[in-house]
Amino acid sequence: MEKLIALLIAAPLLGAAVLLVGGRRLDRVGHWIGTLLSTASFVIGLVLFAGLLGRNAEHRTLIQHLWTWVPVESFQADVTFRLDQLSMTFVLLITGVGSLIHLYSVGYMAHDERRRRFFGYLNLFLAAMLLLVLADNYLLLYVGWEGVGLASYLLIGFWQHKPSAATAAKKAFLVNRVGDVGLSIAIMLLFTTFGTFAFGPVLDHAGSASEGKLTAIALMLLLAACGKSAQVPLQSWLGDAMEGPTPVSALIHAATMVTAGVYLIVRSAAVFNAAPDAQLVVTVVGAVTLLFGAIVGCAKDDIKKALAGSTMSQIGYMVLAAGLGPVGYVFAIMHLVTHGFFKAGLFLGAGSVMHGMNDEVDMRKYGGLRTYMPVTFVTFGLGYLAIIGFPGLSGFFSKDKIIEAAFAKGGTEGWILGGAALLGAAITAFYMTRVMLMTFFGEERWRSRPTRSPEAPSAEPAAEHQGEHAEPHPHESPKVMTIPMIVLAVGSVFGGAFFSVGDRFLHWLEPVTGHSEGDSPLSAATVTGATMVCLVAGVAIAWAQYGRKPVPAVAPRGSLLTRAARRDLYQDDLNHVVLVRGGEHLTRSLVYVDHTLVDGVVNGTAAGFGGLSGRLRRLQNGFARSYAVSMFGGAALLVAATLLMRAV
Amino acid sequence: MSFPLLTATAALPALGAVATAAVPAARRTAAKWLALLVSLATLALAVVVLVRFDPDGARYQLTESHAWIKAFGVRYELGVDGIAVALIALTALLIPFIVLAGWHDADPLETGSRRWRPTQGFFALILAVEAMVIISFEATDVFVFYIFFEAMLIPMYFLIGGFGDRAHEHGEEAAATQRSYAAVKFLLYNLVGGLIMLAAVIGLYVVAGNFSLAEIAQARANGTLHMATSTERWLFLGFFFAFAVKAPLWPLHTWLPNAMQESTAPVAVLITAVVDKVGTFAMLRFCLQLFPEASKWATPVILVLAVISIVYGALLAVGQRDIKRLVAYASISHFGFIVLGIFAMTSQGQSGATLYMVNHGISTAALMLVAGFLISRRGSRLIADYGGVQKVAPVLAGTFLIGGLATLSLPGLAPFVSEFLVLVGTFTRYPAIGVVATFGIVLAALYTLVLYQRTMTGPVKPEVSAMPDLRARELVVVAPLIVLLIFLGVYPKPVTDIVNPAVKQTMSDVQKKDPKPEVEAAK
Amino acid sequence: MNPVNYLYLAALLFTIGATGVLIRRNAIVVFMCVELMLNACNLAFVVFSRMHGNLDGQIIAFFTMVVAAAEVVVGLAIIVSLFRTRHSASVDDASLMKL
Amino acid sequence: MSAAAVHSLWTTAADPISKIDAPKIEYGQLSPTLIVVGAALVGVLIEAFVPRKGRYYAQVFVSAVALCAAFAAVVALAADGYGTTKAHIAAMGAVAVDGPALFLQGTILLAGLVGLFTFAERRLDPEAHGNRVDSFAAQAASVPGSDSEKAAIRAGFTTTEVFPLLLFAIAGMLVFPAANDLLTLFVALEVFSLPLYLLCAVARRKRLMSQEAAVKYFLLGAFASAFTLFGIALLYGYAGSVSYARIAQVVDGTVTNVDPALAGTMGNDALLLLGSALLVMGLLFKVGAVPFHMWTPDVYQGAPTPVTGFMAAATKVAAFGALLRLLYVVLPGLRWDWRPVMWAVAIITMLGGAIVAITQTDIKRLLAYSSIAHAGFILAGVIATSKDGVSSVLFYLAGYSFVTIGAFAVVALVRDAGGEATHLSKWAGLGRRSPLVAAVFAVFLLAFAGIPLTSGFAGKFAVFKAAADGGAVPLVVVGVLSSAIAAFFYIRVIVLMFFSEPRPEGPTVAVPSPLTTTAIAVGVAATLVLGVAPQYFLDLANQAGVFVR
Repeated sequence: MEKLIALLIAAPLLGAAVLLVGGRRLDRVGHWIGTLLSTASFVIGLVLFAGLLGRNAEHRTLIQHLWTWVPVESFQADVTFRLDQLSMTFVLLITGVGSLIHLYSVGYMAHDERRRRFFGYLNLFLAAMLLLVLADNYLLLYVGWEGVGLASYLLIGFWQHKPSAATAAKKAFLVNRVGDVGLSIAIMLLFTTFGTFAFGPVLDHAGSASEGKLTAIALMLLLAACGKSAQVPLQSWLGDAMEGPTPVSALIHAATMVTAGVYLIVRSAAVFNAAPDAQLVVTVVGAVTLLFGAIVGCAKDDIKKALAGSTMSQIGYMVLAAGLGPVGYVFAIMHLVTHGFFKAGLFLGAGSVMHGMNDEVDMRKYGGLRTYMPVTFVTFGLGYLAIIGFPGLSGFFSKDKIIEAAFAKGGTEGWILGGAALLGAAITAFYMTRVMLMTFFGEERWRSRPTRSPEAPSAEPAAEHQGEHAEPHPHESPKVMTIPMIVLAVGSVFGGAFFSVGDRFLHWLEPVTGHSEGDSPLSAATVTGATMVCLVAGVAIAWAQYGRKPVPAVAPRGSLLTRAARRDLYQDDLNHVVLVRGGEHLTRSLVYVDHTLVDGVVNGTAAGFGGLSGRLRRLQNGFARSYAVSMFGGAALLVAATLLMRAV
Repeated sequence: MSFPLLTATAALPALGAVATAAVPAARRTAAKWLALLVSLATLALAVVVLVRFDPDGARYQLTESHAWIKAFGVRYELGVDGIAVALIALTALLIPFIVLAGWHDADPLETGSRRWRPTQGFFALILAVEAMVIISFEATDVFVFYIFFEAMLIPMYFLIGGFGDRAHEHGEEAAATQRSYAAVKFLLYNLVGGLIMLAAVIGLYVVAGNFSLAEIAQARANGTLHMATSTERWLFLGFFFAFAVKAPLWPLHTWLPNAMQESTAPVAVLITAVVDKVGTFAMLRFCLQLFPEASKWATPVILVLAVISIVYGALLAVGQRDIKRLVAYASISHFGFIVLGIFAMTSQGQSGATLYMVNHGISTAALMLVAGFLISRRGSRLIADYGGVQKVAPVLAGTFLIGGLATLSLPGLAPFVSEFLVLVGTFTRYPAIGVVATFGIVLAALYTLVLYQRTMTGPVKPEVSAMPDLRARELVVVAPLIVLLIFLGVYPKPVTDIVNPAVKQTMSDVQKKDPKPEVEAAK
Repeated sequence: MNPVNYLYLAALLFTIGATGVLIRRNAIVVFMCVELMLNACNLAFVVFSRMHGNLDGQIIAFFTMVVAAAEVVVGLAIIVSLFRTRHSASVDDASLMKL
Repeated sequence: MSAAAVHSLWTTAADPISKIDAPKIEYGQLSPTLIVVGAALVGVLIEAFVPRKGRYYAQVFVSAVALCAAFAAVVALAADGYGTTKAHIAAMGAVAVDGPALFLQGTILLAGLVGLFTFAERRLDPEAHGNRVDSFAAQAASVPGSDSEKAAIRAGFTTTEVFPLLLFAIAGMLVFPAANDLLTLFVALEVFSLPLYLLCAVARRKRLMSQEAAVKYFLLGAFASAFTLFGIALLYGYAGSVSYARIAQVVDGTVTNVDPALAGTMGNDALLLLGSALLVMGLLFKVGAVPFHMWTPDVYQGAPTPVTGFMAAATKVAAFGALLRLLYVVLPGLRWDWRPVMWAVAIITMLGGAIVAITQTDIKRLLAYSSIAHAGFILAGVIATSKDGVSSVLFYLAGYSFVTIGAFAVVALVRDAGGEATHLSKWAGLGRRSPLVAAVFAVFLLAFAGIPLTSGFAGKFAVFKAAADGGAVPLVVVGVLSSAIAAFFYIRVIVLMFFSEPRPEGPTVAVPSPLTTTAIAVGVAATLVLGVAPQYFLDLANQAGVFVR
């Protein structure tokens, strides 16, 4: 059965190769090839899943060794795959959601002449992501890690003719590279500590290494996770990444890739367990990010950016959970999966809205759309309820558990973390309600709207087909787009319940991640109650602000916090000043130094000899008698020197 | 007396060069084809060497040894170890692509007499360089190596100074002057390095009485040859200086940007991908073998210089406005990695460095040749003159991107393996330096992506709107390189298997062992 | 009388000749000064020959005279041809080639 | 008076006086010199009796035959073992017949032969009134531009005297390095100097410069030889003899039968040091070492190019030969006195030559300064004071002379309306106009620069190796540095020829006769052979590395 694992990756990889090398002749069928192959991968995933279920818990780890990759003395890296419950979960999420989004894209990208390449990239992403979660050692994981980075770079910048898109893509890649530095240093540390970096031996012997080393490793892994999962301080790229086509945002920047960081931490559980200090840092990062993202999400008028903020915040929850150790690992993953469903659903919904609104993304130009696109409204609504943790829906189960675990951390830490989580829940409720209201309720602000300036950043080529200035005619999206939305909506409604009933998910994952019940100072009931209160509060405030009074078409100046949040709390400006400007100055001055100093020394020497030569040359003045003088003087010197030699 | 395979491998391109130069002026195309065939034949011979070489056999194989200049204690001694084999293969592999890529670079200018034959000269010179590079990889006699190490400069010099990009922003006259400036700079830098090495070579003779690596090693082993510490250090410095100029290592690097900027893309590839490798190779073979103690003594300084090269080169690459200069500074950064790996004195570092030489050769060739195709279309080297190329020439843009990704050593492509090996090898012994070097990968991403963004993306510039995509010949050049990049990225074992034993040998020369891990977790 | 004094004389003559070469412009005079130096050498030879009591020195003196004569022949030929072209025998005028 | 007394008177009168026995001369061993001198005399007779038309051919024929014969004689002597086992001192101690002497004589003869070819070249200049002309004045005596000169040209006169002069010079050079007493040394010096003075004056074009060169060369040469002679006088005064062996003994103090006079002078080191210093200075003047070099550029530039080439090559060979013999045979006992001084001279010569050459604008002057720098390199080998030193210098000289003659032969080819176009700016783009010539010249330049696979490199390596072995490591370092500087200006010329656009009114390259072609070909061949496979010649120089005492 192990033989199948490689096929999981091979299928989409083949798709990518065919579509990218195949050239124009495949333009017709390209998208179907892509969709077919990703679905194939999903089917294989299901087969393997069935296989795993057929075994008992402790024999559910499959290893497939393909070939020796980099053998140098003690440094042995193999191309080996590991399929256990953890990676299986991810495989299903990736291929499942991925296939759905492939399907969705067939409709969404219908008007793009480069659709074939889009699907090529999507397949490439699937392959890389699967490699990431199936790798059996950190170096191979690194390949997948950068692979998804590349795919996301290509897809964010898919509309390369837009400078904003190209820049966003570059930014995403660079910020991720900073994270990658963490990952590669972590791998080096692992190698120097354990003499290997394969999961098996490392995680088995993690305990026996010195805590200092382990903390270092853990922190480096965390840095990597921050890069990939857009956690503070490396979060800045995610907002810009929304320049990519919406299906990309849904698949890569909501459901799968951005959660890779969580995967990394959970996968390295053994290391983190043995490094409590690092774990604390993880929880802090998680807590900070979940508030950060939430706050940003409240202020954005761009629907995708608002959702991006929410993604950041939700991943913050997961990281927080992962940082809590065995208490939280399972719930981190569980929230990850459920989030995969409803956030993907939300993004697809947003895409569908934009599709119907001439790719308008400014929610202030929406309003009252529920009647025009009912399916989108319903699916989006369900996703909304799921994310705010409406009782019974998937978000409710997963998020609630995390908040409990946070309190269970105990001591002041516990209170702080738990409090943050609760507050986050409230804010989530607020901004999601805001999105919901501004989009589907209220008066139809898109009517008789002022002509949009063509160079508005949100311009997408599809818009050109439908006339720039025409008033949009909101309409429901085609089946090929709505079906995936419906499926995801179903997932986000029942997923949580399905997992939680009888702790299915817990038992499934426990053998890999381990699990321990934390002793919470508050009873589960209390926490749930508190969460409900926050939820209601959030919704209420949002209703008060956006439901009752009409939404102004142009954003009001807003409070200080609002303005800060609009500018992503100024962290981008900070980067710009410190890194970009500083870097520019540094390079420019270095270019100068290289030219004047390093090169100057050499040219200077040459010039010096030239000058010396010119001066000496004058001695040769053409007068025989002066030559005679020099000879005479030379003779005198010669004699003098000889006599001197004898003297000394 | 078996067939002198190594001599043949070097002699074939040499004869080819003569033959090509002799082709009459009118028969230009014939000359091109002749050069191409010769380079392919050489590749075939190199493959034979590769096959005949037994990784687990003696240290030096296919050896040849004949008396040459008794008076100087010089013997014509050839032999290859794994490292040499790998690099010979690389050289022989790249030359055909270089020839093919430069197919039209030397079509004659209007000036000059009937007998002026630039085309023949161009390809003859390339083959001459190939011959000399190959033999200096093969030489196991310091003097033989030195001779070709130096003689190599002359054809290179004419290649750089004699042939440049056609169109030039300041007109042909200015181009000519800049070219000759670059050529002279190249020659003087390397000549000074070489002459200082000459002093050291003479010194070595005074100390050792001959130039044979084997004999000297043996003499040291059985104690008949003892080098005073100071002597060894001076000699080491003499050798290292020359190699550091060639490599090039900061702060001796400034000739490279000029040379690569002014010469045509294929020649630029010849410089970085092939000729400069002789420098790093020589550090590994001569500095470490002849002067192990001095090498260890100098290691700290050299490592620092290497790290400076890595960061400095990368930062300057970010600041460049000229595509070729950018690639040049990127190469300086990469050479920093190679030197780092060599002097980290760990098996990962040195295997990585060797692997790096091969991979960097291929990746730079890919990137630079595509850049050359791009430049030949627009007739400008300035990044600012491009924009939105991927819209009009997607294949060109795609290959360019892959070349760039290889340059920033994206995992899955060949350079990643070598770069990571170098970093790990360094980290295990010098963590701090390893960490600093690791940040080089961010800068690498920066300059590559900035280059790609400015040239390939964004709105289409009117000047490039009519730009044709890659032609068949150009695809034939690029495609194999890319395939190779990917293949060696996922399956570098063939190369490492050849290289590792040789590296083990070098490690034992310098009596160094890899550091042990804290926990013995490996199965 | 102590022959050494003649040596001093020879040295003096030689120096005078050398100085003449350095300070005089006219090629002929310069050349004459050279001849003077040669003769100083002759004197030295003869004196040493006397001191050592062997004839080598005196014979050498004759050789020197012959050589000097030969030099005169060649020298005058050259100087005269130069004079005829330039209408001046000044050494300093002949300074076309410099630097 | 008694009969007995008378008888006794008679007997005293009849007392037999001791008769001088004729000197014993080994003509066979002196044959090379004798042949050349004889040929020179024949040449003079030809000038006297052969009608003008035939002279050129007669002279060339005679000279060529003579030189070949002389070379054959040298080879025969060497083969006969006179270079090694049978090496001894001939002609009553006047001339040494040993390895260095024969090697250098061979070199000089070959250089002379090649030089002869360039002398005899008459295709380069356009025909004057239907007669082929060589690079020498129609009538050296006539004033430039005067009617008499025009008439001479119209009549198709040529200065065929150059050939006997050349032979005389060669004869002197043959003796110079072989001379074994100071008198012979001095005579040989003058014998080869005087003809050269004359040869410098007889250029066909640019007569003024040519004459100026002659005057400068002559006056300074005479000045220098006066110093030499004074040095000889002092040495004679010190040792009471002019024979090398004897002086050496006195210097070492190993001399036997010391008479009181000698005892007196022996004590006086001032004589010795002054004498040797002045003598050495005379030789340094001939090799063109700083600060006695200043005649070199002017003379090289002004003299007719064939003469320059021959002079640059052969004079150096001869003078260095003499210098070697002097320092190794006569003054070894003084080593510790002259070595430091020579160090200094070598260093400033290397650096001075190289540095000043950088800014030269005339190709002939450039080569002149490069020859100065090379003199410095050779001195480094001389200083080694070891067998290696000698052989390395011999090898270097052999290689260098052919490169030099070849280079100047090429210079003679590049011409415009005013004769040879020696200004560098006119050489721009030569590589485009006539790649072959430019390539050949480039080879010579690379040899000068000491690039591997050329004779220049082998020679440099040998010399530096010897120097380093002799413990003169700093000298080697300086040498290396100055070769780096020197490389710069050789490269400048190459750049000019190949990388700069040709001038529209640039010079043309004359198509030479087989004579010059041979000269150049020999130069290239020697450069490459000595560079790629120097072993045989190194062995030769090695066997020849011992002076007879």
